[in-house]
Amino acid sequence: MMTTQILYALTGCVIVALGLRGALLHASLLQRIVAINVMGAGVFMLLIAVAYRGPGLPPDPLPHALVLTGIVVAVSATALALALARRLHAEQDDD
Amino acid sequence: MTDAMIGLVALPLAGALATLLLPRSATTMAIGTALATTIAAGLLLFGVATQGAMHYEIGGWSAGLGIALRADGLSALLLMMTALVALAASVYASAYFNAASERTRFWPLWLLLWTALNALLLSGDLFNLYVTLELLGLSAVALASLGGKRAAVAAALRYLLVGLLGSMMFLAGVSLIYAGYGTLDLATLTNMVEPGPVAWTALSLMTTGLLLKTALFPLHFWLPPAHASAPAPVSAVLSALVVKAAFYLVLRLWLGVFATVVTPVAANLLGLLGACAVLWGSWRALQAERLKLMAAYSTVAQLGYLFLFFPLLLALPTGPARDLAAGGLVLLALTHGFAKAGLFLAIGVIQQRCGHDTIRELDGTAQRLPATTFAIALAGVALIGLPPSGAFLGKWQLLAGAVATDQWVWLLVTAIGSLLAAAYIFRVLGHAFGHRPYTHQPVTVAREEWPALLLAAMAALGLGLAGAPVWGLLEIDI
Amino acid sequence: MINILSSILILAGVFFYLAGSIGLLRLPDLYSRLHALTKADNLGLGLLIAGLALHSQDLFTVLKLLLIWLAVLAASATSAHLIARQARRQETDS
Amino acid sequence: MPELLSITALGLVFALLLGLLRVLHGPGAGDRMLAIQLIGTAGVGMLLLLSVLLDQPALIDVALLLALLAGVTATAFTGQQKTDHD
Amino acid sequence: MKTMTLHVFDGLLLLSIVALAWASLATTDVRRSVILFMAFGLVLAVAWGRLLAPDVALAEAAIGAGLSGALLLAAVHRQPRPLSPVSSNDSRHQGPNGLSIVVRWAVTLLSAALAGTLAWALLHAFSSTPHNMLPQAISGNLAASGVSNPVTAVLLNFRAYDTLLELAVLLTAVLGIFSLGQATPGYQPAGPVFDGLVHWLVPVLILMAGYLLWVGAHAPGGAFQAGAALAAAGVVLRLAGRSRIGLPDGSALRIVMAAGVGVFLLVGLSLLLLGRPFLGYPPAWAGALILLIETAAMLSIAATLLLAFLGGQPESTGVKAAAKQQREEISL
Repeated sequence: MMTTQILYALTGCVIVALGLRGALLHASLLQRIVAINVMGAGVFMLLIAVAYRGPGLPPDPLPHALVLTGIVVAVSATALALALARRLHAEQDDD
Repeated sequence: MTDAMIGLVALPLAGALATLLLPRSATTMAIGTALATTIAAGLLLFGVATQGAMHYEIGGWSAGLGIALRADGLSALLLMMTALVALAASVYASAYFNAASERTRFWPLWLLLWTALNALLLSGDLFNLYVTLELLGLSAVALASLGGKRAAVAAALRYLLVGLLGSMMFLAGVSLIYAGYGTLDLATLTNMVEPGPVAWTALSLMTTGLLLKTALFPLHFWLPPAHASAPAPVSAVLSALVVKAAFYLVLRLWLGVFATVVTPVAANLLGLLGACAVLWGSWRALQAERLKLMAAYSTVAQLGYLFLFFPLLLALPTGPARDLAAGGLVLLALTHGFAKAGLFLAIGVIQQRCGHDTIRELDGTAQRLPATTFAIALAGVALIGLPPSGAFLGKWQLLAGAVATDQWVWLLVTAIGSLLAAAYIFRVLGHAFGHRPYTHQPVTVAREEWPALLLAAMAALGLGLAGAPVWGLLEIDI
Repeated sequence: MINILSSILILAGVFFYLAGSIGLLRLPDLYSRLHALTKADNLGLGLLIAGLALHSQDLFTVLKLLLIWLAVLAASATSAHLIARQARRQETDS
Repeated sequence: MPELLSITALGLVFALLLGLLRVLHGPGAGDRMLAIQLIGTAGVGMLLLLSVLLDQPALIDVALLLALLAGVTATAFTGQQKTDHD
Repeated sequence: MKTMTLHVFDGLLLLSIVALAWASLATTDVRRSVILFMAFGLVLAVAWGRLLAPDVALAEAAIGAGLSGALLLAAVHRQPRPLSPVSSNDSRHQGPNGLSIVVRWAVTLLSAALAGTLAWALLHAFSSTPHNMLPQAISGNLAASGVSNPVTAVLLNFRAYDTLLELAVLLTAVLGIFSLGQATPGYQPAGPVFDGLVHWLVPVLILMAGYLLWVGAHAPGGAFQAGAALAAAGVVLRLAGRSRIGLPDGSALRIVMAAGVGVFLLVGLSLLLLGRPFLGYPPAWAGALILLIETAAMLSIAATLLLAFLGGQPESTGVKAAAKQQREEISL
């Protein structure tokens, strides 16, 4: 039975959609950044669900490694985006 | 010769670290790195030309378990263009940034961008492509924001968010591929992929992500402000190379890995978007008040031409006619790369020497900056697609393909787009040659003006007169 | 014997968790919720950890479990203090 | 024993969901932080249970890291940033 | 019984995950959104543990729930009014987010269609997967990789090139942040209660980092989780209002930033000179080389994440002196 895998994979799809919707609709920069992170988490959930092969069986390590890389890349991008937002904010204040 | 592939990634990366650690001699080291990387690109091109496509298994692990680098005619040509454009822009940048603090910030990011471009063009692994896309996106954004002005920061932030959205789409597609096929290696996938929900959905997701990054109409909205507000050498590389890297991936996926999956309807859709991009981009370029904005909209249009080839290539049967069209596409992409980089560098010179880049107030520029004006004219020849530029040959193949496959509408689009391009280029030249009593002596500043001139000449003359080898190189692959 | 003891501890732990979360939902104001929760969930986790520690044969694991409990205790004490302080500050502000 | 542990895990998820209601409901930031704290301790508890249930001793390390970072996040909520003029 | 209960557990866990994701994006209050996002990361860490991915759970606990949250919260604190590129006037006429209802529905439908298509394709992929040979290849080559944790083997040996480029991504981000300006001003000194926490939390986090780095070779853990734990120690010091948070100054800082990519590249290229493939460790040295690379990577990652939290280039004494000198020149 791979109910677990399917359950988590489908939830991943839902989270991707929620993140995408938020990223497209939100006016606030900070929330757009959060939304993109949520979307990333959904994709990571897909990957980890793909790696899962049932209770008691060792999971496929490759997607785990990919997600680890993805998490670090995502936090780098978030940090840069926040720095840009802060600078933009400071420039607005100067106007 | 395969070591040249490692060199193309390792040299700029090492250069980035060196310029970070030794900021005092950063410019010297950066130029040295640029030269060395260009030599590596030349060696790779020579190797591919003489020995055919090559690949390199990193760490000695077979592709699939590990990551393989691959180079064929297409990637070697694009790597060479990247090297020449980046070298010219590096020389220009060494004169462009006045303050030492600006230079120390610029060089490491610049070389990281170059690393990303080379790594992307060489990568043979889907997830590795995602990492290179992110490296490319972040370094491009960081460079685009270097101006520090509000407009530049706002445009860079939007560029970043759009790019991230694109990367996430791409990654979702990659996950799906791994779920369905259990591998990320492009060469292995090429033999496994078959039409079906997995391949269709994955290709749509990855393509959408890449179209966002390559700014195909109507996903182009972020490009003009980002490219128009970045420092000139950065704009040159963004417009000439960075968007083209994403285009290269679309090409690879559609005509290579997923060739058996792509349907004519999908290809026509890409062609249609391309046509809209040509018309809309050219029209907006004609209306632009600033030179840089004009050049940015022109990029939107020129990328549109590249997508016009998709329905043709899919309709043409495998054979010499299709090879000719594919060569035309590559030649058009190369020409645009050189021409647009040259144009942006020339605009940078004007901006710095005249203090502005408003098209209406350019009168007298031709007297004051003759070499730069000449560079703009040459780049314009290539952007319009006049002979003897490489774009002329490329568009000729586009037209030939359209006639051969009875797809006349693309012919009309190309004609209108070229007329509009002629209009926006001559509008600029008309102002530049406009007479105005000018007291200043004509100036030529070698380090600032030569890079633009050489790039534009490469586009307008070099690729047109020596375009034949392009087809020779691509044949190895097809 | 140990099994039964650990089962009782674990079940008691969950009971406190649930009691704390119900308190968090039902109690009327921030301060009472604060007091109810910090007591309940610290106790819940403590009992749970005690139950699991009885099972473990490995001393290192037991030490880690203990460290987890201490960390949560300290974090919740600190955050309770900070939350209360901030709430007080906001009250005086308004 | 596995039955007991899995039922216990269920109990913790319930606690988490109740905490979630408080997070959604608020009303103040303090309430939300408090609820997050509950979610954090419930998460730590679940990880410990799962580590035995799924025979994954490494999940204890995850729980430890989560517990240590609970202190960081609690302080991040309330940290008083200096203004640019200080 | 056990599987049944676990299915219910999965269902409720996923329900809370979706609810948190939805809630954090449904609100227009930025601060609430960030707090909910942190809770989302926290529950995700449990989900990763449930799916037998403890390596990812560690990273999620440290980065997803911890550092990203701290980063975002710091940004919220800095923000007295909505951080929006759109001026607030033109949004008044249109809906809460400045978009018409039609657009909102269109986007919602688009996202739902995306989720549906993705789910449809995934179900196909699950039902028709030809047997995936890669896990066997990984476990078959594990002995030659120098480590026994398969995830570390993939990250630092089989796909080491990805990790090299990933470190370059981190470096790029922090260089980009530097070019945008100086670090934020920092925090007020902590009160006695918080100070007490700092006293023992910081050393424990540093110990934890060392433990994770060491254990990564044969159990879940590794440079990224360790680096994040180390960075968290610095974040705590920063939040407590300390001026010294363990970051070096000037050129030493640049060396630490570059160390991860630098050592990695140096090892890869030295192997090339020794006649081996790029990044092809000889099996006998692989364990030691991986530990060397991971140590450098951990330091770089910790420094980078901490610098990201500072939000700019820290004012080193040299910079301060230069700035002061500049001011004096201007005033003259």
